[in-house]
Amino acid sequence: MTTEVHHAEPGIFRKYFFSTDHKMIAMQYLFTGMAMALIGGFFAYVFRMQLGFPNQQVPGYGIVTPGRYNALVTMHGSIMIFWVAMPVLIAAFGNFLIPLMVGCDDMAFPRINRLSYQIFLLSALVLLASFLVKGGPFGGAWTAYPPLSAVGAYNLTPIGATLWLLAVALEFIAFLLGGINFTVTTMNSRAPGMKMYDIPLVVWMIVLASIIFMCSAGPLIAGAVMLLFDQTMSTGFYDPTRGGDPLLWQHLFWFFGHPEVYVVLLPAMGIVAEVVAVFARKKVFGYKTVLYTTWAVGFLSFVVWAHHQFVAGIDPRMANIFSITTLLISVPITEMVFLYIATLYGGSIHLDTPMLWALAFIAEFMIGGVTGIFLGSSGTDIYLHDTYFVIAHFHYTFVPIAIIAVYAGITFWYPKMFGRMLNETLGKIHFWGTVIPFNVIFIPLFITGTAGDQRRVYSYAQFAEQSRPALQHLRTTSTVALLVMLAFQFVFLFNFFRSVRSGTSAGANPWRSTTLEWTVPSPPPHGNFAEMPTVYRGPYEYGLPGRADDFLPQNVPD
Amino acid sequence: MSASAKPIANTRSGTGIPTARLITWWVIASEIVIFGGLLASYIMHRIGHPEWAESASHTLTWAGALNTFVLLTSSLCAVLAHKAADAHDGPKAAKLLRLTALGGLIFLCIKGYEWTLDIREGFVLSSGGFWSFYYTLAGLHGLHVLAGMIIMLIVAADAAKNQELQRVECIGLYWHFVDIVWIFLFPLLYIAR
Amino acid sequence: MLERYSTAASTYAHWIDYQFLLIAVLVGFWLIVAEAVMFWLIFKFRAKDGRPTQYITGEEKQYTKWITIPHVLVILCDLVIIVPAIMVWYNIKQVMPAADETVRVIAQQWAWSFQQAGPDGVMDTADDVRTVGELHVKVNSTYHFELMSRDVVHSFAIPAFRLKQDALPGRTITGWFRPNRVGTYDIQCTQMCGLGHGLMAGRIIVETPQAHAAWLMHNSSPAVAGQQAIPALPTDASSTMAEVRR
Amino acid sequence: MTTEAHVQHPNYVKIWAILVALLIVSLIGSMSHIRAVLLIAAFGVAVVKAYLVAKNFMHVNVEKRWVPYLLIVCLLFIFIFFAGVSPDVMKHSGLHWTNPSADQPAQPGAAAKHE
Repeated sequence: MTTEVHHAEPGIFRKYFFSTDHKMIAMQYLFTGMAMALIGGFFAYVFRMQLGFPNQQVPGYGIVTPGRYNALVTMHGSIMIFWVAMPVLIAAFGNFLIPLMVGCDDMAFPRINRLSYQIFLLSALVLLASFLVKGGPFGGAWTAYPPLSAVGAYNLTPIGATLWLLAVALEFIAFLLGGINFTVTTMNSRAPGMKMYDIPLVVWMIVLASIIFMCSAGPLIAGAVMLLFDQTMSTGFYDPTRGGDPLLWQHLFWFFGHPEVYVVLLPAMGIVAEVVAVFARKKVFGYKTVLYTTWAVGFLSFVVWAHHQFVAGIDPRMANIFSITTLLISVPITEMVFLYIATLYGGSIHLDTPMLWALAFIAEFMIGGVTGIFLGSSGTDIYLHDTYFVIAHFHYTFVPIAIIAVYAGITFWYPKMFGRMLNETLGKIHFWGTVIPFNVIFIPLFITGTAGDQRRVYSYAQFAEQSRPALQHLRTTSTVALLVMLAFQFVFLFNFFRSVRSGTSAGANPWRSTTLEWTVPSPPPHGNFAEMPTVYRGPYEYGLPGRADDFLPQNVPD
Repeated sequence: MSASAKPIANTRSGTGIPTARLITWWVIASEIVIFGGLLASYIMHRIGHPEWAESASHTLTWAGALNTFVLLTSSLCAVLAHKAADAHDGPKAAKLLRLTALGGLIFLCIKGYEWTLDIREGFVLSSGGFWSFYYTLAGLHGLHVLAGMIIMLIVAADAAKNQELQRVECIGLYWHFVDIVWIFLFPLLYIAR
Repeated sequence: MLERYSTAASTYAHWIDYQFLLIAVLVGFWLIVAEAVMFWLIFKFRAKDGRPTQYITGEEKQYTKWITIPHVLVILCDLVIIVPAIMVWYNIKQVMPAADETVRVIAQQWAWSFQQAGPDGVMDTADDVRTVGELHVKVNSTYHFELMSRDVVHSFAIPAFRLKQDALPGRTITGWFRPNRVGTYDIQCTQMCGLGHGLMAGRIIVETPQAHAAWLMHNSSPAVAGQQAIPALPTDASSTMAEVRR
Repeated sequence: MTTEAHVQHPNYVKIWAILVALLIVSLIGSMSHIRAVLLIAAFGVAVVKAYLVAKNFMHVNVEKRWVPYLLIVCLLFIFIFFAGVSPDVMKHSGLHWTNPSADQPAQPGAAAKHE
């Protein structure tokens, strides 16, 4: 029997570093992700300071030279996507939630699960190592277009470029292993009685995200091998003078890069669905429709990639096709957001911190969504491509995804993770201190973008039109707002670590929720369930008419 | 390793497919896109560069053909091992798996010999587009053969003790996939002119 | 709308500005509606004692129509957006109006160099005018540009013209613009191209035909052309480079 | 948990023999100098061989329906990729762009400038 092997209490080292328990691995991913987020946030601070207050000593860093600036923006992008959004949204929440929510004791393949984290940790270390090598870290933007990324003579960071590529490749392998494990667990290891449409949305979305990642990352892994050979073995895969083609990498990259957006979006959408349902005490409006739209988004995300390349030298006729598919993908996404808003109708909404985050996600993500239309329609993209408008747009999608939804998830499942409640007051302070400055950071950037500020430029001194004082004021505003936002994150960290010890004890089901993870003690023991649950109904049975209690857990017989 | 350490999650089968085989299918699916991406890149370059046919004519077709034969035969051993495993005859399955691994070894030896000849003629990874793809594709495939052999020997060791017999089929599936990849690499790299 | 933030100095700048305005109006409307509905619902259905939540699965007709109808309208707006979007793209990137002049644009780390026909009006002759970081063009005449790159991917962008096109090594990409406003405007590189990406600035000077003719005359004499032979880096950039590398 | 024989095992040696025969066919075909014959011998035969291996050795025919569909969808994505990329990479000129360097003979020496 399973519990037998777990009884022997392992030593600290085995317990915290070589555990195969999905909850421990989830914590490892979560804390690694948070650590990387601090690094990525620090980089944002440094280069925003350079943009807000050009060519001055940045406290805690020093002068930002062009080379360092390029490295900072490159690393900020890579870290925030690959080492923060992915590990926290997919790996941390996936590992913690999937076995608990589908009602089994662990992942189907715990040792593969542990391996995936260890490879991920290695990838993070390889990336950080590139800060110590000669020439410094890679500075060719997170898209790493060759020949710049392929030829040391061009990027001047030959070792850093190779390390960056290795780190990304390792990270992909880690998430392939993890994602396949999630998929198999959800497909095969569900509690008896849990049918396809009884699976909570967040599990659905994490699994679909893993599958999308699996299908889109493959070609880029192949492309990474080719780029690695270009860098180290002087092959010519991307060298136009030797039968190669630099555009091939751009296609390989964006064929992965666009689905990647949905890889991180879907788990966030799932988290928000759970939180909204619980705090509106409402069934998610049109559970099945949400799923169908998700599948549609998943498939369409594979046919839009070249809208990142409208002016990149692709044949202009292709742009029309990709412009249409891009507008097409806005259809299911709109539907999904509408359904989330409709879920609020007829509920009784409790504005606890998790709910605030979830609602903020919807409100802010809509802005990110509609600004995407400007870039998806090829005509206007000619002007807006690679300007700060793009930056503002995708931060209005990625910050809600990787910051706001993650906070919704953490504040919501924190009681389950650590058995104690977070402090509500501090939580609300942190919420307003994050969401308001976030808008003040990026709304000015929409304007500088429409005014023609191009990306990845360390100083606009060279550009007469861009160095107008009016624009510089906007940049400074944005920088100051960033400082405020970063400052408020320490409120969260304080709240987080203080409550682990001194928070009020949570009990099994503090939010009076229906899904299976709330039927076990907090934090859940090894093997999760004392006896394995059976599922009798869907995940969102709130406000059932004619019942004393306003919620009916999945595992309670009628 | 012992079966008792398995979580309940591993023993359930919501889809009717055992977890081991299910994960194998997903691994194969993810491999399809990896090889697919590389092959697609190669094919579109190859069609765009008819002059690569000249380089292609230097490849040793007989070696490729021999390797195809070796892999097909090893695939036969793998599937016979699966049959034996279904009959709960662990030792026989193990013997056949070791034969399969031997096939992989022969494949790699032939490839090594072939590459030595190529390199002697001065065709290396960096001597032109075709050769870059030639070595990259065959190399990636060779790595899969190597990995398959190692896993296969581990599985065989268990199977000999009549343990984890379900793994025999899974490693077989993977091996057949590697075989299929080669079935396409052979005409693409050796025959097409 | 865009013109409030960035001057429009080419014929197709206005097409893009109108497209931008159209999208802004449509999506702006829907954004406001959606946000308003959401916040109204949050307020209307805030938790009150003694008010039970309604049990709605989201499959009932009378509720789903409130999703379906606006959603159909959104799709219509998508169509209203996509058609002109493609027309604008088509007219800028696919159609090529006949050229009055041709200019060759060569990108390299980290400078723009330009080659245009001298007074004889023929490219690749002794009197061609080669300039670095500065492109002189005639107002109200259609220019074709041949864009190429010496090393890495660059992007040739003139915000005032609403012009942007990546330069790929190995490829020659042709495009066009028709300046309709005298003045001096920025040329940017908008594709990360290495250490000096932030310094890869150029200027485009739109002049009256007379001024342009005079400029051509003055610069096409071989001596001057010799002086202006392309240096590895523009001086301002190279000096900064040196200080950066230190 | 063993895989209780979920398949009727066909005569594998026979299938193997067919595969080897097909291999020989493709080799003979490869001698031909008619391009069409060559390509059919090369790729037509390869497809048949792959089908035989998948059907008889991997038993996709008796596997759950969605498994072959999953594999086909993965292939479909690759075809989408090919369709989207080949207009730029496979062709060396298009609307308002040319790729002259791709048509020139490759310069092996070009590696030198990379060092």
